[in-house]
Amino acid sequence: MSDVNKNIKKVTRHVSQNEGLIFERSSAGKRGYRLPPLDVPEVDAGKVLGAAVRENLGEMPEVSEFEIIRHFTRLSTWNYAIDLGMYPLGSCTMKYNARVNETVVRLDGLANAHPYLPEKMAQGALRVMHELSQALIEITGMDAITLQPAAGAHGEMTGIMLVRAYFEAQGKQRKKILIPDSAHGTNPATAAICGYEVENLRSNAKGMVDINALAEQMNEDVAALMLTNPNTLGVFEEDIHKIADLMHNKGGLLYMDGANMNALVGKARPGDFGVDVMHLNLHKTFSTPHGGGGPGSGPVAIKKHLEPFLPTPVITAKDGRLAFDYDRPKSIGRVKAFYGNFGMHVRALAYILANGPDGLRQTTEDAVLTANYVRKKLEDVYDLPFKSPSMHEVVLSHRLQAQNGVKTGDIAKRLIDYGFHPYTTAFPLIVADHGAIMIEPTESEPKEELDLFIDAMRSIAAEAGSNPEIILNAPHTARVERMDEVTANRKPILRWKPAADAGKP
Amino acid sequence: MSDVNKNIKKVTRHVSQNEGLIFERSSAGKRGYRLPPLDVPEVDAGKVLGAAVRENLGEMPEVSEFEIIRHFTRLSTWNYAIDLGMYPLGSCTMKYNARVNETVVRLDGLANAHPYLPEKMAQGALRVMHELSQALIEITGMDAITLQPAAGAHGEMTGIMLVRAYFEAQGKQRKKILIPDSAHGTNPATAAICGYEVENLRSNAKGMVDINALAEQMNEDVAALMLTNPNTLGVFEEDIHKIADLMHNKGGLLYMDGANMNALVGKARPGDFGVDVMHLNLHKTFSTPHGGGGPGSGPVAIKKHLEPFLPTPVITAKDGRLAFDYDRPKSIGRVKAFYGNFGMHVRALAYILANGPDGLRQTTEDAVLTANYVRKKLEDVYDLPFKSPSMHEVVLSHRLQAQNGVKTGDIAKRLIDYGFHPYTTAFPLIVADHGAIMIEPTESEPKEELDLFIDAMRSIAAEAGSNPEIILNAPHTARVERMDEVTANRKPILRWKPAADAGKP
Amino acid sequence: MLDAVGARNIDDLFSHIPAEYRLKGDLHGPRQMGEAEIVDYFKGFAGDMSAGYSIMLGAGSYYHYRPVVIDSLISRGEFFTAYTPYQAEISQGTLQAIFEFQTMICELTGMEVANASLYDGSTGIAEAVMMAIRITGRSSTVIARSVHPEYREVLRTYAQHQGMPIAETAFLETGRVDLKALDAAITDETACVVIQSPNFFGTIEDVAAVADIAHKKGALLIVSIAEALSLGIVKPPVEADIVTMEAQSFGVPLGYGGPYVGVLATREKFVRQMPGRLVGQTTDRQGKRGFVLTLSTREQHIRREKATSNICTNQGLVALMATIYMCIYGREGLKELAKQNLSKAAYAVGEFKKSAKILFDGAPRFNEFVVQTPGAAKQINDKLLDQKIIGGLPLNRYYPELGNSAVWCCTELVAKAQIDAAAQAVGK
Amino acid sequence: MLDAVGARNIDDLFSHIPAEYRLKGDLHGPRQMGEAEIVDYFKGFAGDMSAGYSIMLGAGSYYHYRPVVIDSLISRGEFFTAYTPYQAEISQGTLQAIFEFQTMICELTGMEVANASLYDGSTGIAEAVMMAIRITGRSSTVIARSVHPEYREVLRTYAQHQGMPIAETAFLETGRVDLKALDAAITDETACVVIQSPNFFGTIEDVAAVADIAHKKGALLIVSIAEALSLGIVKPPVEADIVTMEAQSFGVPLGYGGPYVGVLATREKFVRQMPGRLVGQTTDRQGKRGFVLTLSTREQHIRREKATSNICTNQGLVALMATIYMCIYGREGLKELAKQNLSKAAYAVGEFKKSAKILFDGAPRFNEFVVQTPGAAKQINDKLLDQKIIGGLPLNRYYPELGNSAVWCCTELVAKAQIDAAAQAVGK
Ligand SMILES: Cc1ncc(COP(=O)(O)O)c(C=O)c1O
Ligand SMILES: Cc1ncc(COP(=O)(O)O)c(C=O)c1O
Repeated sequence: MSDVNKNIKKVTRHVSQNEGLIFERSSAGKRGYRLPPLDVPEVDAGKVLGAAVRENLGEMPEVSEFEIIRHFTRLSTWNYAIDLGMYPLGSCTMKYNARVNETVVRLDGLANAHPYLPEKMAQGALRVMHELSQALIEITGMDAITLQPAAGAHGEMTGIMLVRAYFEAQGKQRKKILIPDSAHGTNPATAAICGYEVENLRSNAKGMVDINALAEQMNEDVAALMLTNPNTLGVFEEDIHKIADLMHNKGGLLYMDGANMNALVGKARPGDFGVDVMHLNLHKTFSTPHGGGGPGSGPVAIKKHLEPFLPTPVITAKDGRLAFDYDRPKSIGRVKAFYGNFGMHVRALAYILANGPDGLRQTTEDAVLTANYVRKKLEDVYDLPFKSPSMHEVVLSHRLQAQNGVKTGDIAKRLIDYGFHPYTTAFPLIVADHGAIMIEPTESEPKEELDLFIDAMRSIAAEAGSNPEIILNAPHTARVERMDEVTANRKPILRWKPAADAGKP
Repeated sequence: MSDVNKNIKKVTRHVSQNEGLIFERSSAGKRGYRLPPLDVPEVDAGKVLGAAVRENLGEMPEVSEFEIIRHFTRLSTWNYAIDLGMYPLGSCTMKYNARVNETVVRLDGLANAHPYLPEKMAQGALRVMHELSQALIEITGMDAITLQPAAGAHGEMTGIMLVRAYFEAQGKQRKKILIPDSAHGTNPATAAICGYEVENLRSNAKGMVDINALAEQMNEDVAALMLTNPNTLGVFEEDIHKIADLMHNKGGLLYMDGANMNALVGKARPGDFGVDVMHLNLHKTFSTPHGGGGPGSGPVAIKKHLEPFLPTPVITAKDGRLAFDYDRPKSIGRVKAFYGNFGMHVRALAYILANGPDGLRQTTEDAVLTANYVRKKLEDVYDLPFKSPSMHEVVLSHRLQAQNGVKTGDIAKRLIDYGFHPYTTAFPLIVADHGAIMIEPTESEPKEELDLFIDAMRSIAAEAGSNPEIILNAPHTARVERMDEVTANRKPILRWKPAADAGKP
Repeated sequence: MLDAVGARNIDDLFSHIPAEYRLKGDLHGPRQMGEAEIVDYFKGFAGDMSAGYSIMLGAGSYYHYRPVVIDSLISRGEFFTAYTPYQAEISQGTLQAIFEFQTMICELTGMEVANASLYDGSTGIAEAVMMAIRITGRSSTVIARSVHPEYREVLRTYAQHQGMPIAETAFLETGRVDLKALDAAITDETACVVIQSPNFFGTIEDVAAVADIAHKKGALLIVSIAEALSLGIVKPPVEADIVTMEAQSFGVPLGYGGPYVGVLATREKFVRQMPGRLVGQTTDRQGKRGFVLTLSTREQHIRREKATSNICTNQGLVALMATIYMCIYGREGLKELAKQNLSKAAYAVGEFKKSAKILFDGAPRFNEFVVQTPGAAKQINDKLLDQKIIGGLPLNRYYPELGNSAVWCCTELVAKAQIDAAAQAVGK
Repeated sequence: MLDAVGARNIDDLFSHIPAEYRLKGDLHGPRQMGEAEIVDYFKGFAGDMSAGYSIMLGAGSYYHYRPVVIDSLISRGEFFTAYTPYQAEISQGTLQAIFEFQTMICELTGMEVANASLYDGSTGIAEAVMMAIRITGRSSTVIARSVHPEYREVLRTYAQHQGMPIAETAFLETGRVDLKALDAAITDETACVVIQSPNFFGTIEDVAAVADIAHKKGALLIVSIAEALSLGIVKPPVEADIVTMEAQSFGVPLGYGGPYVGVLATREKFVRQMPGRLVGQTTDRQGKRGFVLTLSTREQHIRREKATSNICTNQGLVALMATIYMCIYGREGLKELAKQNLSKAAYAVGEFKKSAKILFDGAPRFNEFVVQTPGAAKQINDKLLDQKIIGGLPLNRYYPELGNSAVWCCTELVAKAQIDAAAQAVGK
């Protein structure tokens, strides 16, 4: 073991508390709450509810407040997080989540605002949404925006529905959406949900849209192209101009997946290069925390010609006061109750203010610089399947290591031993043999951390030659080893049961 | 290694981030702050300050906000804490620190109150101190109190100064303070600071004050006896009545060190059994957090005859409003600027309200029960030097294990491998061979955690016979091994220096 | 680093972006602010909101007390700065917490499996309907008009382009679904029936009866729950095939409407048709218990256009809030708290009756009720603002047929004094 | 557990407490409150305080902006629920942070060693004086009257029973120590001279000159600093033998006067006479760098009555706040921030001069200044309250000879508008 770890500079093993399931701590009579006395007569639930009354809450736990603190504190220590170290998940933009954002979002007036407050009581919240909308419109170069979608995929759906509505309004719906083979899975899934056929568009050798293929495939049946730019290889589509023209000339629309906006903010604007509709991920580019799987926020920005179709309500300013406009006959309707993930709007606006115009540009420049630095330092030991210039992320492949049976997923597990969260594995799919090693450092990483990461990746590359076994059996230093996912899939255990053997760790 | 740990149920090893000193992260140009623009003309510091102007700040670090978050987050993960597990430090009362206390103390009005606010603007803060004072007076059964002392030792000093002032006022100062050999080091140190000679009072076979010795040693030269009750063995001084009489008959006073009040709150009151003056540790009995070494708060409660001497200012209520009374000619004066550690007063009051009278009693009962449970489960494998009934803590000794060369300090280190913070070692000193194993579970520990602790202690006792080496070389699972304290003492390195070899971990 | 990458200046790295698309100047917008300024800026916004008012609004967003431990725990960087737990070995904390969440949701809803979360209660219905369509191979939906109006709008938005016809059925005097009308509305093309209980009026539906009707015609029953706390005292919809719930009541701030957390729970046999993430228990190579994301072949990153849903990022941290909340109150507390809500609303109904008309008084309700007043609800609310009370939601926009009525809510945070004051006001 | 310990009921475990001392009934006092009630209870108190006012009070407690990361970091249970780091192997986090604190304090004060903290700035002087007495073997102290009045009171309290005579020396028109008087006051029994800089009037003392005089007579110089931020722009008192400082300005809330954090720094040669805890760097058995509490033979738990001090629990978590604060602002930020304070005060002095008299105008100052007014300071302050301004501290209680005067403070948080408003008011 110790020699398995001799090259590891970044981490050391330390005691980590074990902890069972909360249900295994539960016992009758423990309580983590204390209610104030009731100031009205207590009713007899049986009388009030009759047959609808509930007698007991089954296996819900009974634990003390202190046990809850311990339980979740211990659990938390089993997680890796940005706060602990570099989190180079490509396409996820794991940047620093500023604490001031967490402070302002918890201000009483914002945190405890009911969505149905009379508008005159909600001006503060409306202002937040209005200011954020203005800022995002400026950053994207688009004409209008909706903050309603709850995440990127939700934004995609909203955007594609706007596309549909646009063609409906013209009285001639189209059948297909073109999607490059490098696209994220949410793109085709979204197109399908919106009732479109998905047609695959193959990338060229440079990892970019193949203009000729596009020219062939584009016709009056195609509603839109869903393009990610920079694409999932971190490569800017240099023919973006031709792409937009090809689409527009045939009456089609250009949708842009804005997941990679961290490469463009303050440097280039989709609205300027022909995009008709796009979504943003506030939980990526605009630093709202990922929270172990959300919440996110996926605003959709559009050009004028799509504005009539925006989801309701839309914020409008009349005589100095902001208000919601519900009267939009051509709207696609709501995509979510209320107004979107407002808490994320507050955080994103705080991020934008903390940076300012120059700070936003600087951020993008640093993000692109760190990615290129990592590329430069690794391209001699890892295969670079597409040589086009990288922007905010670099996609390598496991081709060289695979010769020793070491795959991208194995290298990822070994990175854990080296004290890092792995990069994104096996995506994008256009990298041969599902061998993608997709690295996005973000602007947040200091050089010291990048150098440790580079050192770890190079060291693993060396191990792939000298001792592949170490890698194939990794991780060795975490509190658990590789999980049996096959059984998990074959015989799913999706909830705790009192009968079930607890098998405490 | 792994077999060294085969009996360990509580913890597993896990990756833990390394981190150098903040100075080693520093580089010119990085910044963790951003100031608003100045709204008045900027002055030329050289002009304003002349010779007094400072040119540079030497080795002060330059780091980004994100690096600061990472630095201290990583450091924090190297600590053990109550939130992670049982912290059975005897005499320290490591109980749950309720989160609601942290919430209320941060309320804007309290957190940002300047100590020199006009009294009419400070009524809220005065109310907090007043309510807490009333509650503590009721709990101790004393007549008056000062919240000014910053910690237990500071309270001791304040209390002994009150004793001095009392005798001064009588025009006949006394020379000595009697202190049992079981007392905490702060007791004699305090007496000395207050200009008293310390006379040692030996304990009897039961670990209690030897009444006869006291009778012999008590005379008109003795100002007071500094008694801890229950004493540092966790034993209630059953002759407390006689002790008080012996002191009072000779005109002396009885001082009580209230560090162990967690054994008495709601069950017995020092004011009822003859104590004239005592201190409390809000950071023990009343759950204010220890914070890795403070801040604390050490209020001093007294009987009427000492009231004139209380430190200034004293809170008084005149016509419904609270005010500070500075005009107290006999006062010993201030022991601290302002009014004490107000933030701890807020937390302690919140604790008292969260419990209420019955909750406070329950707490004491549970604290005594857990200690006795641990005692019962360990007394067959560890020597119990004093057989008297235990209250909130139990003091064992290493006598049996020492036969194999295993001392209390070694067992403590081995407990770390078992996932616990050690008990208090080698205190009180009256346990032979500095062999004390002083365990205070507190009311906060659930039975499951106690059983794991008992299991660990028993397992270590077994190892002491079977494999003392494991214990003598412990800990094995922490990120660092035993430290070279000798060199640390002989050639102290008390600050980082740029020259100094960093020797990064 | 510039040298290392062999760039003369930073713009070299952007040179492959066609020149005409490279921004020349700065973006327009507010200058960079210092932290102190940012805090003041938002305090300015927060200042002119309803802090300190007592809130008698519900309608899908409920003002319950949030124990402080929730924020102290979710504020640990290990939770809130982690990504979706793709790498199990260093994500066991999040994974175990989700597994506990799934378990508790099952216990509360009476279902067999629950997912790791959906965006919210409104999109939850849409996902449930699409799931029902996949399961039954039928295409149409019957939804009760007593389901939250915005939830129905969202369903319509999702459905419009997928050839999923939607019919709405009426409610009775009692506020409950009109069973006859429902029965008539269901055809052999009906994939599912959707109701909400407690419904938008606060009325608790007769789920069993609805289930019978739906099942007799081979349709699935989807029950939506907007006020999760009701499950502390109201019988769970065990007769449903899919339960979709908005869990905001479980420790999630009102936050002007989001982020909240949707959940979808169903029967084991439908698990492979579920949308969203699922965490499963398994063991590592040493046989040690652990947790992983599982059954991901349902999801978009594997199945692409054939996925059960396009959802990817969901509401992880909000689900954690709810998990902690459910642990704090637990088996006894949820019941006790729900009972306090029940009592507050019952008391309020009694008081409001003295000066106004209570609609739908024929069936049991939880903590909401509909009040019909002589004057317009909006005017009443305006008057109440002076007393720092936020009145009920006027229903005229959604249910013009109900005249001057509004749906009111009394949680444990509404004090008797405010109820009395409001009861006074509605009469005038 | 009762059975396990062989007790019939809980009272068995208290039976050895003499019956007459066992409480029969409940303690008197407020009933147990629910969490929501506790929060409301304290909100009630917090409500009638000065939230939202601009504070122009200093005098030993300074209202500076607190970056939010401080609280998010110290709120980690690993820091705030840990005890004093006695067990180094599982306390490296706290130990390394203290080592960094000691280093930064040395850098800022110009001293060679600093301890892990003392209670506060006031008790720091008392500890420093006792230390000087141990070092010099002399018994008396000369302290400047321009030292914070409460600090002097505390010194008197500590000194009264230890035969430590204390003499006070006057200040000049400039606000600085009267060097002649000082020289005269020092005898060959004088262990130390104590000054504060910036002093209670905000005036920066000529430390070097005072040091010369003290040292010539074999006395040590103790310099107390109440406004730590001044070190960002004011020369450190390198000529001192002991520096004792209140570090509240470094990210510690005003908190109505505490908890704050005192520090004591001195020359290497005096280290074994220092009070309080010290953290030292060392290595573990593998040669890996680590940190431990060291030189503890000075302390009470070993030395008992011969200890250098009785201090045990000190201000750990507050020292951590200060450490984080010093990292955030660092080398450049402390200077920039100090300069903003300097500029605010300079501007204020200019404005106040227009309508009132500025005392001690002859020597440099940092962010405080003394204003003498026609009317009583208290009345002026009362008037300012209407404008939500808390005026300067009236000096009549401490320095009657200064007439209607008050010491004002302008930190970076006092806006120009408030300065102008106050300047207006003082004239009236
Ligand atoms: C390129 C791309 N598109 C879309 C998405 C989906 O965004 P979300 O997870 O917010 O739904 C992602 C997220 O990983 C992505 O990387
Ligand atoms: C018995 C006893 N007395 C006094 C003290 C000193 O209290 P403090 O550390 O708050 O100064 C302690 C603290 O450990 C103690 O245990």
